[in-house]
Amino acid sequence: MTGLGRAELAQRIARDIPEGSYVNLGIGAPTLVANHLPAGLEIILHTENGLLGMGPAPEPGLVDPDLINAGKQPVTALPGAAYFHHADSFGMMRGGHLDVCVLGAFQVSSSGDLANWSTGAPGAIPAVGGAMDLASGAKNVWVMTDLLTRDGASKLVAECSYPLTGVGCVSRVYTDRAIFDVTPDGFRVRELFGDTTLGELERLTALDLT
Amino acid sequence: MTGLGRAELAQRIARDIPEGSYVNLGIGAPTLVANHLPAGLEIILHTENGLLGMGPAPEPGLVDPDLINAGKQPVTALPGAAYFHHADSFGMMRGGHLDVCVLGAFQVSSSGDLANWSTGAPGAIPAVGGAMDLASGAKNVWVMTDLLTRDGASKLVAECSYPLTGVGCVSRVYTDRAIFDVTPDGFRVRELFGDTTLGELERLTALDLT
Amino acid sequence: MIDKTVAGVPDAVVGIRDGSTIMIGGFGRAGQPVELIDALIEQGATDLTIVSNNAGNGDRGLAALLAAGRVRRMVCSFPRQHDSWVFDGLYRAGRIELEIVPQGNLAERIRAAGAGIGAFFSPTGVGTELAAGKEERVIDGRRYVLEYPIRADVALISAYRGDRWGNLVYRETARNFGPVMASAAVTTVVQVDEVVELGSLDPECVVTPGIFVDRVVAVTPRRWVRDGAFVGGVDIDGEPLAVTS
Amino acid sequence: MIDKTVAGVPDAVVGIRDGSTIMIGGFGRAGQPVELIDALIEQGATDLTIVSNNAGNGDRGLAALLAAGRVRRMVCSFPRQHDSWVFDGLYRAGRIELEIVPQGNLAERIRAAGAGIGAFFSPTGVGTELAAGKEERVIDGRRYVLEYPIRADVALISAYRGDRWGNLVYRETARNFGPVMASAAVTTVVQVDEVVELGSLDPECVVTPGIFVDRVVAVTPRRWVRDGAFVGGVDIDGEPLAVTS
Repeated sequence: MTGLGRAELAQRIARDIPEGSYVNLGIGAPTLVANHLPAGLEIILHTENGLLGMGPAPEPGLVDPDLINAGKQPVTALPGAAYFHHADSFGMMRGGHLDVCVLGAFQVSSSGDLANWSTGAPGAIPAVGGAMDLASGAKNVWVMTDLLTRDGASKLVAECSYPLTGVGCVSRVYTDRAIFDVTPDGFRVRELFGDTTLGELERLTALDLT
Repeated sequence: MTGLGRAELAQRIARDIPEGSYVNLGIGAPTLVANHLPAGLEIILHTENGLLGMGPAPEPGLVDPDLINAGKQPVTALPGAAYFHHADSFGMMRGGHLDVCVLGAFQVSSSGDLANWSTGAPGAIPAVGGAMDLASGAKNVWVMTDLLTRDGASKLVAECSYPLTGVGCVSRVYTDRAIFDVTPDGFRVRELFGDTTLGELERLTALDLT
Repeated sequence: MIDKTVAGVPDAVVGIRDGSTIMIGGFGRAGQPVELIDALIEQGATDLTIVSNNAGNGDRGLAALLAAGRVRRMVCSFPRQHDSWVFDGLYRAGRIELEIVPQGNLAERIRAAGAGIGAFFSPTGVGTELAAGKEERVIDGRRYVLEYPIRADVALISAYRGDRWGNLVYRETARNFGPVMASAAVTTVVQVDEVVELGSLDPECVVTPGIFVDRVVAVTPRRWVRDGAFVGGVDIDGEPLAVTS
Repeated sequence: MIDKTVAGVPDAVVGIRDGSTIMIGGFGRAGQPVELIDALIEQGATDLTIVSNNAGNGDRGLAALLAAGRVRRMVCSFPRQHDSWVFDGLYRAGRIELEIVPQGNLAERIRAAGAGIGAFFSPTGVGTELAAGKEERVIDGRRYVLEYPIRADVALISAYRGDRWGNLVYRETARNFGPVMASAAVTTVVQVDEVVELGSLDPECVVTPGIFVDRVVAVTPRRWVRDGAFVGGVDIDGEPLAVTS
């Protein structure tokens, strides 16, 4: 294994978020980023179910069933927090007020298309939640994902084969092997992790990278 | 002079508002209706600048510059009041949540068109405020007006010559001489005041009334 | 005197008809009006269309309504959860229709109904299968799809405190869909922990003005709050929290 | 540490450019950010488009900005008031452009900008000269016109209290356009009576979350409030009220 583990990747993403940013962390792996936000820096977390200024998980005895995140896990609210209803919350998102949103992905295309809500498998129960709103709303949509699926297929693709979440919405992809920016010329490698090489990435993704 | 004076007319309108109604009283004469709402009945007044549960004018020494009505006059807030912003306030109106809105008029047509915001006079400074929103939003739009202008012209007309505020929005017109319902067949006299007769109204308005 | 309070939950759901469209507040369990749903099951209305963010959790609340076979169609953003076995079973058996709406479009379409907006252009979902067949337009260089209001016959929501005029305040993220749903239904029914004296809710902090509310009923207060203060120690079913970690 | 507070009103209006579109909160005098407008006059930006419900009252605030010749165009619902002599004179002299927008459409168009809505169908104004030339559509048997968002470079608003994250609460009907304007501008500047400690505003009662706010400046508190309580006795200029009736 070369590259970064989940926690290291979360830490790497956290480092790229400037102080004062308003950030939404998607369900799943992106949630880990919260654990690595630099202490002493104020970064304000948004959860689309109606809270700005979300804090960490509560002490075990102090779980408040009224205070949850988008993944329906118990959270806390920091001093300076504000509650609002769903239309206001998604207005905030759709209106471009969030600086960064970190999402998981099944696939990201070289033009920034995102597929992360459905594998399109027959018989699967569709469920989109706020994924499409997040993808279309934040100023910067970052993806956090392993480069490869368990079967070794690249999640970076020329064109998504899974149903889309958003078109041309992703600006950066953080993977265990490298960070990629989405540019008009496709994926550009921003940073390599471990002993990963550009050539290796091109082989794994079957894409021309720059 | 036969018929009702301003205050009597306001009282007559107030009598037609059921308890529990949510009511917006337009700027000018309609404001007088508030003074005649039956004591002991709860009728909730809306002012489009952000308040439900508007109360009467304050004591002279207790004028609060932050607490005004749509006519920018000082008012009070009753127990049970709620403040909200302009988009919420007009959403309330546009969404059909107000039971009654009472407006003044330059003209009302027999199909319920309302003209009350502009005489279209050259050189006049246009100003519409919330008139068009009120006209299109409330469940019942009532007009309070003298039947005739100072020059003796009927304000009830076959077709408005002044610029419209709303199309087909008025359901009832309260005048000093009679109350009219707007029906698919035009104005129908609902109630005559003083010794006013139907024939007299037809002569004054030059309309076929039923 | 205006008094929107009703004595018990059966009174709160009186008159709900078969075939109704019913909005149910809540995000997962937070803010889900479980007592009102129980009363609705008891009341018996069936062939319902339910508009709610999720499609039930565990076996209580919305899940119980689904299990009772009362729901013909679900309109929601996220039916599939780890504890949505009731819905999952119905769906796989072909016994329920499903319309998936992106969460923000769901909230905004409900708001549009309440605010008298005829339709609006949303950027969410453009180019995806959830926008298939919808009118699309480019405005200022950005692609949008046209979305229509979602209205309901009845909204069942849960708030924290209410007064006899129907003014409401919520608690934390249990607010979620309550305020917009209250505005979008012909009849809005609210369960609260406490009916308070008229005038005791700060008019600056009322979240849902009473104009949107038709019936208010007090239910057993949430057990993790005492005298208005969070005390913790129990879960959403009132069961003691295992404090082991 | 996030600190959106600035030391004085000149700092609050730094960088506002000629030709900007500026939203100014307030309904008449209530909620009008007079101190910020005074600072803007001092700052010197000109050729402005102003979006505000009215077009100035008396000789202070927005009226003074107009009198200083800084405004090329007014977008408002109700310019003509008993004390709008400054605007009236400019308008009659052909020295200012005017776009009249029905008040609810104005509020909703500003909200649409803040909420990322591309356009919306409104029933307000249909069939009137203010809808002339606008796209019209019948939806469910009702006529609507298509209205587009109104955005601004800067919003100048007045709130009651704010914290260093920019969270705001307002006071009574002085709230009016503040919350929607805050959401619709690239840079939102707020004057408050008091900057309070982070965490001292009740998160259930925050009306404008700080995400919409860029700069907060404390100004002389309104003189009719002392320690948070209304005391009356003075008018909006701080002059003693004549208690004669």
